[in-house]
Amino acid sequence: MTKQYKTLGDDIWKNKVEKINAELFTLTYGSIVAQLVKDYEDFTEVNKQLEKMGYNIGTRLIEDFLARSGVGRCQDFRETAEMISKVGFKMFLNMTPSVTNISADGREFSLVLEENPLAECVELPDQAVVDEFWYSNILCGVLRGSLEMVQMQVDAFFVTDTLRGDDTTEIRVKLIRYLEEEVPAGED
Amino acid sequence: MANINISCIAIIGKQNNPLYIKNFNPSHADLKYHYIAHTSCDVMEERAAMKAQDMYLGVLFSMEDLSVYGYMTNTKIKFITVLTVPDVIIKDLDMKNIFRRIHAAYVSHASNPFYEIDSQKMIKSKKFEQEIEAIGRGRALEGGNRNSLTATGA
Amino acid sequence: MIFSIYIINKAGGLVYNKDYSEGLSKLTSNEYLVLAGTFHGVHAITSKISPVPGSSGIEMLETDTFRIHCFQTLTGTKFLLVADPQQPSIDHTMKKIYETYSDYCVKNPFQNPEMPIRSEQFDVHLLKLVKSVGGLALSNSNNPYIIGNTGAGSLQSQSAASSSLPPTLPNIASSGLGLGV
Amino acid sequence: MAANQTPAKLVNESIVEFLTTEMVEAMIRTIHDDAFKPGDRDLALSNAGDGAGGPKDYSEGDEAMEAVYYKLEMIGFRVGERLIERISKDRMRFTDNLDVVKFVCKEVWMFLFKKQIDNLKTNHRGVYVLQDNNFRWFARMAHDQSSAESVKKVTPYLWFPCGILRGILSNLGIASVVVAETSSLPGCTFQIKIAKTT
Repeated sequence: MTKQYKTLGDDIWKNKVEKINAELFTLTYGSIVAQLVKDYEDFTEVNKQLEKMGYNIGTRLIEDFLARSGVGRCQDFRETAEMISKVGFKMFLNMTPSVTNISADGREFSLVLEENPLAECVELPDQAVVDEFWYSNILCGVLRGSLEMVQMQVDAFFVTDTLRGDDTTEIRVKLIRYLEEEVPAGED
Repeated sequence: MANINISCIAIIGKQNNPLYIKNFNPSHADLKYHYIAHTSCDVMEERAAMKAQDMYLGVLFSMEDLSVYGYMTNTKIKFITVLTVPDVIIKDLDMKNIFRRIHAAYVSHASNPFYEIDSQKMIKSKKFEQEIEAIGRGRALEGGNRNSLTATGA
Repeated sequence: MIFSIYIINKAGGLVYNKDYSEGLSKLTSNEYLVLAGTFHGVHAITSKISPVPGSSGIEMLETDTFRIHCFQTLTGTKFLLVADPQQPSIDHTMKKIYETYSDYCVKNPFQNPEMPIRSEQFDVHLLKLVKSVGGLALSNSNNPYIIGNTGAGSLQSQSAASSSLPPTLPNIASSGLGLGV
Repeated sequence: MAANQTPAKLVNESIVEFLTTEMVEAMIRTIHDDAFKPGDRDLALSNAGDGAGGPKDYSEGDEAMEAVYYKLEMIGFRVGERLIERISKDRMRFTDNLDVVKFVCKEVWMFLFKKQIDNLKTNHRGVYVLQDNNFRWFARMAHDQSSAESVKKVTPYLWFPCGILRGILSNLGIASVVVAETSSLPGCTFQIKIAKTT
């Protein structure tokens, strides 16, 4: 399964995606974060705003993901994890975070980002480290927004970030529930 | 092949404000390098205005046992490297490579969204410090490790 | 031949319809809405009468002269394609419609989700897609149905002007950057 | 030219589109949030007052949109400052303002929009008009060719690139005012007014 997703992700990245220099993306994101920090003067609030932006992006991005990948519904949440890492991240950011720490019931997993195009060249101010600021928090919002559109309510949050001096950058994703009532009737 | 002994690396901002000065040679006082950096600014402006399509401006001047080299970016940031004059000739190519590395370190630093480019504040960054440290010490300590550094610019 | 494309939102509301063939009987706008709503309902119910649980809804309706194909995305949007029974590679066409929808509706910042789609770009690219799969009966006609509400001339010229991105770049040094005033 | 042989890292252009779209919407949201913070507003207004930089075709006098303009322009400005630092790194020194503007038309536009500016005009007294006949960020935006309403809707999306241009020039030591105008979509023009050096 993993292998098959990897092939699919690679294929989409190679053949179906209009690409652009990552620096523009990195600099734009950085500048947005700087502006929000200036506007709200409160890192907790900026965390929230970034998550919200991500959520809004996620609700749109999922359509791009589905249209380009042509994939169907995942059998379970483990499969969802693989799909996010090998196809989703690959197709948009050209990277594949590793899926780790899958809980016994299969309803939680971690994505460990070996690289992070959002955070290139970033050094956090000391206050941001103290205030539990998660620079790349937009990613959590994107995950929440896009999964909600395919009827999965999740909680996604950073647990570590190399920007904060941790050894790894890890996002934890927890399935709260399948939104059964919203699954479109008569699906394949 | 000469050992290049870097005594000091200095970064000077657009308004000739010091952004960063690192002394690698404790036999000279910091103050001296501040003086050198300050003096260099005018020389660099002149050079850049005169010739200079190239960012590398060569030897700016020498004093006592020190030679001062300069480099100015398109964005008017000035880099100064002060060398303890060795017995042998310093190649421009080697100096250019040192400056390119400083330049790369500066560009990464300036890309940090939390660094205010126009603030004229001194640079405070662990990452930047480490990179400058590596450039300064690397050259001074490992004279034999030259090839890896000269190869990139060719 | 492709006769029409309809798009139905999650709630069963018709958000887009376009005809691509001459001589189709026009329905009133209310009839279009009823058609969409009815299909939406029947699609949902059919999946329930299936002898095997977890069946899909209707994927195709067939008549003597045409078929209605339905593709439902995981997010709940339905694309309906009214086509000649001979029209080949419907699956591929559906996929392309979804991509076009994603590019010109979802990525259009002025398009509210679940609301009627109004975008010339979408019209133009969908038309191009229909042409490219050989779905258009008359390729260069001034077919009033193709044009929809906008003027024929404007749409055709628009189509030519914005036809994707030119692969080659003009040589600015020699011609493009004419300096002067 | 490229001294660093490492190939440029790439991402899917879609995410840049999603991000810039959401950025505009998010900044409009922040206005509601800080309506009670007068400090920001004063800044926004004073900035808009000090030149032709304010929203042109947008409902003039709309304070809220002035503030959005200020924010988006600043975001662009910071991007521009950093962008030029990066892409002028291995380039020869610029000889004059025209040299810089040409660089913007070719390299910078290529970097941002994967095409070059279609036409550049100047009065030789510090005003440069950059015309893009098919502005890439308009490609997905629904618009009727020149209805006033479409122009009004797309205008906030031009404030960010205006800021980028001003940031680039500023970091090269050139003070300027940059405004964008669009009369016939999907084209648009950017006008750079370079302040006289004293």
